[in-house]
Amino acid sequence: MSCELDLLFKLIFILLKLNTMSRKVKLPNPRLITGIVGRDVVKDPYFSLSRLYQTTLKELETLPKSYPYRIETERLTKERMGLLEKAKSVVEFEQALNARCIENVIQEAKSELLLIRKLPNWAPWEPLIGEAPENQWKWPI
Amino acid sequence: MAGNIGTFVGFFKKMASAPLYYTVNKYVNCNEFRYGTLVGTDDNGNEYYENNDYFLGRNRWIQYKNPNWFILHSDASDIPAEWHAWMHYMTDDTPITKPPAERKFHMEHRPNMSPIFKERYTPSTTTKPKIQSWSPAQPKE
Amino acid sequence: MFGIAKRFPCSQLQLGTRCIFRWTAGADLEKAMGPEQDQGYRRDHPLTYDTSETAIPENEIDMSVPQYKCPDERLLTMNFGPQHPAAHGVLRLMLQTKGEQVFAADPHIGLLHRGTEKLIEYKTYTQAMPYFDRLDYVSMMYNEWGFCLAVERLLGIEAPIRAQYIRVLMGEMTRILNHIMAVTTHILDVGATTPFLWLFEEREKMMEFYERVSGARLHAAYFRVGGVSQDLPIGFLDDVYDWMKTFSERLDDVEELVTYNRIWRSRTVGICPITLDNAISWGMSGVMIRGSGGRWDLRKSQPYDAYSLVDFDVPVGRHGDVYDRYMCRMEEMRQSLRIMHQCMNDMPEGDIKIDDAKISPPSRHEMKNSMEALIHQFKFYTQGFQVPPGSTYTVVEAPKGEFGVYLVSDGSSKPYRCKIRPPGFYHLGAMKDVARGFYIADIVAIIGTMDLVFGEVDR
Amino acid sequence: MVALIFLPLHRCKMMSSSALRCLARPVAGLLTRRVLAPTSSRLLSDVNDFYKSHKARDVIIRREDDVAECATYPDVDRLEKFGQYVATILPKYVQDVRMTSLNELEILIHPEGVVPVLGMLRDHTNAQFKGLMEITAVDVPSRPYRFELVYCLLSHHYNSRCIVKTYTDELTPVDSVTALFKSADFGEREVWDMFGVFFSGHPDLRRILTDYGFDGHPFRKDFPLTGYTEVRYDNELGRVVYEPVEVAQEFRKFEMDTPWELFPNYREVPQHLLEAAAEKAAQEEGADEKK
Amino acid sequence: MFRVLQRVNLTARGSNVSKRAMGSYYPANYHDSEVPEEAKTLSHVSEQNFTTIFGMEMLRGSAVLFSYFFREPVTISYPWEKGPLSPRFRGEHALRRYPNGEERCIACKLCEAICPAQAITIEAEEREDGSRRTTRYDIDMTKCIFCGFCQEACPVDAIVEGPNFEYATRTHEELLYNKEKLLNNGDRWEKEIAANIDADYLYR
Repeated sequence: MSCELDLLFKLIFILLKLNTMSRKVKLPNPRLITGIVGRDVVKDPYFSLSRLYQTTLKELETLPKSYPYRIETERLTKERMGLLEKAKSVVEFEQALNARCIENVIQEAKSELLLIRKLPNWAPWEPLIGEAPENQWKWPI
Repeated sequence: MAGNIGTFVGFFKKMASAPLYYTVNKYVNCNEFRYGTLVGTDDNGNEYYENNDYFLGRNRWIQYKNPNWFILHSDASDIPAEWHAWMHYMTDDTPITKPPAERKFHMEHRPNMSPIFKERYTPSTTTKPKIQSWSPAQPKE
Repeated sequence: MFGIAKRFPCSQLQLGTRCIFRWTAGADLEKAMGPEQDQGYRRDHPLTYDTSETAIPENEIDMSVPQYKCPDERLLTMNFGPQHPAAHGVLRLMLQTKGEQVFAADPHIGLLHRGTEKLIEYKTYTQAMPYFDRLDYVSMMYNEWGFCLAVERLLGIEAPIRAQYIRVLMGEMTRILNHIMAVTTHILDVGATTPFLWLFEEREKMMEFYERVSGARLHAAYFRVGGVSQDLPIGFLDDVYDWMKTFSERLDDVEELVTYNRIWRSRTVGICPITLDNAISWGMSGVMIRGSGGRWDLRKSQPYDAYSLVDFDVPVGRHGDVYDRYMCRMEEMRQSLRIMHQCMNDMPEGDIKIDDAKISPPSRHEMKNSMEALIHQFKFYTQGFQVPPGSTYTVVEAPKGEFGVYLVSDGSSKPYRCKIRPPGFYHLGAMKDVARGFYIADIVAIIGTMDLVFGEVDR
Repeated sequence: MVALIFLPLHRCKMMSSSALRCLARPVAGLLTRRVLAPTSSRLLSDVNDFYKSHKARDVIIRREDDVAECATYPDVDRLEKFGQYVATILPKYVQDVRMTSLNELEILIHPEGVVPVLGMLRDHTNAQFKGLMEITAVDVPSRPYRFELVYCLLSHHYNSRCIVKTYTDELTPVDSVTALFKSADFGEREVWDMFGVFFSGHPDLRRILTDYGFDGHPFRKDFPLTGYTEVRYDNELGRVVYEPVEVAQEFRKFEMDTPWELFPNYREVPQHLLEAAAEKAAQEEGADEKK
Repeated sequence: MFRVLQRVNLTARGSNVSKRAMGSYYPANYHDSEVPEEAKTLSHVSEQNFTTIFGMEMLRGSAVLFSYFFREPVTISYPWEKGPLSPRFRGEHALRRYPNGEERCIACKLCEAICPAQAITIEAEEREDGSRRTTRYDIDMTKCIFCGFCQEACPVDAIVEGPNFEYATRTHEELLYNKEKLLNNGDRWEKEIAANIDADYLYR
C-alpha cells in the first residue's frame, strides 16, 4: 500500500517539479563521495594509478641519472606502487598514505607526470645560471 | 510579555486620567501614544520621560519644546550635555538625582546651528598674523 | 524542459573542460557552447584506454581571456555597476551576454582605491593600525588582528592570554557581523527582504557591543600591537551572553524561512559550482574553498592566538555551489557562538596589553604619577616603536577568507612595505571564469556568494 | 573621511506615521515578547546534542581527527629539510634558500627560473604548493635590480607555506605564471599597475586598481604620496577633469627617527675589523697551542 | 531525477567509505550506489514528496513570518528616542579646561604627532604670564578618522573625543574647527565629558 502511495506521490511530484526543473542546473553528479567538488570517483583506481606510476617511471628515464629529483621521485613512486600492491582495499591504501581519498593520489601522480614531461625543456639540473648581484638579498640595506 | 500588558493597561489608565488635548499633543510631538513618568525638564523646556516597560532603546524619550502651537520642533542636537548621558543610557543618573559639578566656564547648550546661515560657525584663525601691515602714510620715526 | 538544454551547457563548461576531470556530461553541451570547448582532451594519449577519467590533458589550465570583440552579432556588451545596488559596492562588471546568458565577465575594480599600502609606509606602526578597519569595513577587528599579528611576529612577542581571548571573542563577533552582512544582503539580492531586517537588528546590537569596548560602532581601532587597547567593561560579557541566547533563535528563524525555501533553492542550487582544484588555483580561501569540500581553515590548521585553546567545528560543503556556501556561512555563525561561549568561560584575569613600555603605552594613572612612564608615553606617541628588520607573511582566517599581511621592516618605526592580501580580490579574479554561462540574474547571486567588500578589494 | 553621523531632522517634522500603524501598536504590544529578554537556547544548553540532532544540514562537520595533523604549525624541521631538497633539485635557478628567524621558508631564485621553480613546487608530489596566495613586489631603489618580487605559496596538502623571491628592474620582463596559477592573473596585474614590473606571457596585462589612463606606478618609492594629479567634476564641461594636485596643507613629515642605534645585531661589520678579529683569534689559538 | 532535485543529506565521507570496503579492485564493488542511502528509505521519500506537493517549507516559513506580526517592533524613533552609547564613545572633539577655568592644553603636540590623518595643526607661543599655550589648535574634522589616538596620547586630558555626534554640517568650512570652537565644545560638554572620564577610569 505504502509503496503504491509512494509511486503516486512520485508521479505527482515529478509533474509538479518539471516546471521548476527547467530553471535549475542539473547537478553534475550527485555522487560526490570523495567529498571534493570536481574530484569524481575513479572507476578503477588501481588500474589508473598503477598505469600512471608505470608511465612515470618510464618517463623519468629521460632525466639524468644522478639528478636528485629523479632519484627521489623514483623512490617515491616505487614506494607507492609497493603500497598499492600490498593494500587489500582502497581504504587501506588511503590510510597508508594518510590521503583523503585515492582520487587525490591519482591527481598527484598526474601532475607529477606532467611535470616530468616539462623538465627536459627547463633542464634544472644544470649549474646556476647567474649569481644574484651584490646586496640583492641583503636586508636591511 | 507581561511588561507589555502593563504598558497596555497603563496606557488606558493614563488615557483616562489625562485630558484629551494633552494626549493629542503628545502624539503629535512624540509620534506615538505613549505614557511614562516625567523624569525632568531641561533649561530649554524639553521634557524627559521614562517607562521601563519598554525595551532598552525605547524606555527613555524626549518631548521637544515647541516654539508655538503651529511649529513642531524636534532637533536631535537639542539635548544639553547633562541630559545627553541619561538619554543615551550612559548613566542612570539624571542631573536631578545627581547634579553635575558647577564650573564657572560652563556654557549654555546650543543645538547644531548649521541650518541657520547667520548663526553657523565660520572658521577663523586664532593666531596673530605673521606679517604685520603698516600704513605707508605715516612716516617712520 | 528546453530550459535544461540552454542551462546545462554553461555549468558543464564550468566544471567540464576547465578541469582535469569532467562530469559525465550531456552531449548537447559542446553544441551549445561552440568550438572552444573541444580543446583540453587528448584521446590518443597512451594512458587513455576508454574513460575520460584517466585522460591526461596537455595543459590542465586554460587561461582564456574574455573576448571583447563580438564574434557574433547577437553578443551584447553591457555594463553591470558600479551603481548597481547588487554590485555590493563599486564593482563595474563588463558582461558579454547573449540574450540573458553571460559569455564573459570582466571585473573593473579600483574605484575605491585609496593607496592604503602606500599610506602605511608613511605612518608608524601604531598609526597604520586604524587604516585596517577601513579595508574590509564589515569585519573591522579581524583586519586589525591580521596587522597586529604581523607586527607581533616581527617583534617576536605574543599578547597576554587574556588579550588573546578578548581578541578571539571580538573576532568571532566580527565573523558573525560579517556573515550577517554577507548572507542577508545575498538573500536580499536574490529577492527576500525579511531576513535582512531580522538579522540587521542583531547586527545593531553587536555594533553596540563594539561601541562599548572600543568607543566606535564601526571603525573600532581596538586591537593593538601586543594586546588590545582597553579591557572589557564590567557587565559586557553578561550582555553578550544574553544576546547570544537570543541570537541562535534568530538564526533558526532565518533558516526556517530561507534554507528550504524552493525559490531560494532554485536560485542558488547548482549556481556557480567551483571545483576544489580551481578554487585553489584561483587563490580562493575561506568559505569559497570550504564550500567546495576543501578542509581548510586557518583557525584549525595554522592556529593563532587562543584558537588552539577553543573547540569548534568547521562546516564543509559538498557541492561547491552558492547554496552550500550559504549553508557554510550559517553554520559558521553558530560555531562562532560556540567559540564565543568558550572564550567567555575560559577568559582568565590578567593583563590586556603586553608588559613592555616600549611597545604599549603606560596606563594614564601610571603616566600621571611616574616620570619614566611619562617619558615612555612621549616616546611611544611620537617615535613609535622600532621593529627589527625582516619580513613576514602573516595570515588570519578573516570571515571572507585568508587575510594576509606581507610586512617588510627596515628597523625603523615605520614599515618599509606593507602588502595587504585581501581575500575578496582573488575571489573576484575568478569572476570571469565562474560567471561564464550563467544568467545575468545569477551574476547577482555569484557576487553575493563571493562576499565582496570593495574597501578591501580596492584597498 | 567626512564625519557625517546623523542628519538631524530640522524643524520641519510633520506627522509621519499612519493612523493604522498607531492603532496597531497597542494591539501588537499586547502579545509581544521582550526583545532583549533571555530565552532558552538549544545551542548553549547542550552543544553536542544539538549537533547530533541537526542532521538536516547539508554540510559535513569537520571532525577533530581530521585536523589532528595540524597540531604543530609550522613544522620547522620539515620545512628546513624541504628547503634543502629544493636547492638540490633546482640547482640551475635557486640562488639561496633561507629559513628566517620567524620560521618562514624563503627560496631566492634567479628571475629566469620563476616558471620552473613555481612549476616544480606546484606539481611535485613532495611539495604540492597548489595555491599562490599572493604576488607582490618591494621597491628598493638602491639595488641594481630595484624590485624584489615575492610569491607567497601555500600547500594545503602539507599545511605549509613558502615564499619565493626573485628580482627585476623596470625594463626586464619576468615570465608570467598565469599558466600555473590562475590567481596570478589578478596578482600580476596588480604588480604591473603598482610597480611597473612587466610580466611576459600574461594574457591580459592591464592596469587594475588605478584609473583608466593613469600615468606612472604609484607604489614605487620615487612616486610622491600625494600623486601628481587630482580630479574634480567640472560643471561647465559636464565631466571629470584632471588637474595638477594642490593640497591646502602640505604633508607634514615628522622626524621620528631615534638618534640611537636600535638593532646592533644587524650592524654591518667593517672588513678590517673582521680581519683583525680573525687574526686575534688565530694568535690566541697559536698561543694556546704553544702552551 | 530524484536526487537531483532533492538535496538529501549525503552521508559523511567516513561512513560512505566504510560501506564500500572491498576485497577486489573491480568497479562493481567500488561504485557507490547511485542514490544515497537516506534517499532510498520510504519515509524520507514520502516526506519529501509531501513537502513538495503541499509547499510545507513555504507554509512553515510563512508561519515564522506570521509570528513576527505579534512581536514588538524594534524600531527606535530617532529624534525622540536614542540608542545606547558608552562612556568610551568617540565623537566630536573638545578641548577641556581645568576646574579653575585654565585651559589644559600645554602645546606638547603629541596629538599632532600621533594623528594618522594629520588632521591636527598646532602652533604655540609663550603667553603674557609666561606659560606656554597654543595660539592655534585646528582640527580638520573632514580629515579626522576618529581613531581616538589624540585623546589617548594627551598627557593632560585636554583633547578628548566627546559624546556628541550630532554635528553634521551643510558646508565643508564648518568642519574646520579652530581653537575657539574646540574650547567652546569643551565648555558646553564638560559636564558629560567629566562624568564619562570618571566612569571609565578603571580601564584607562
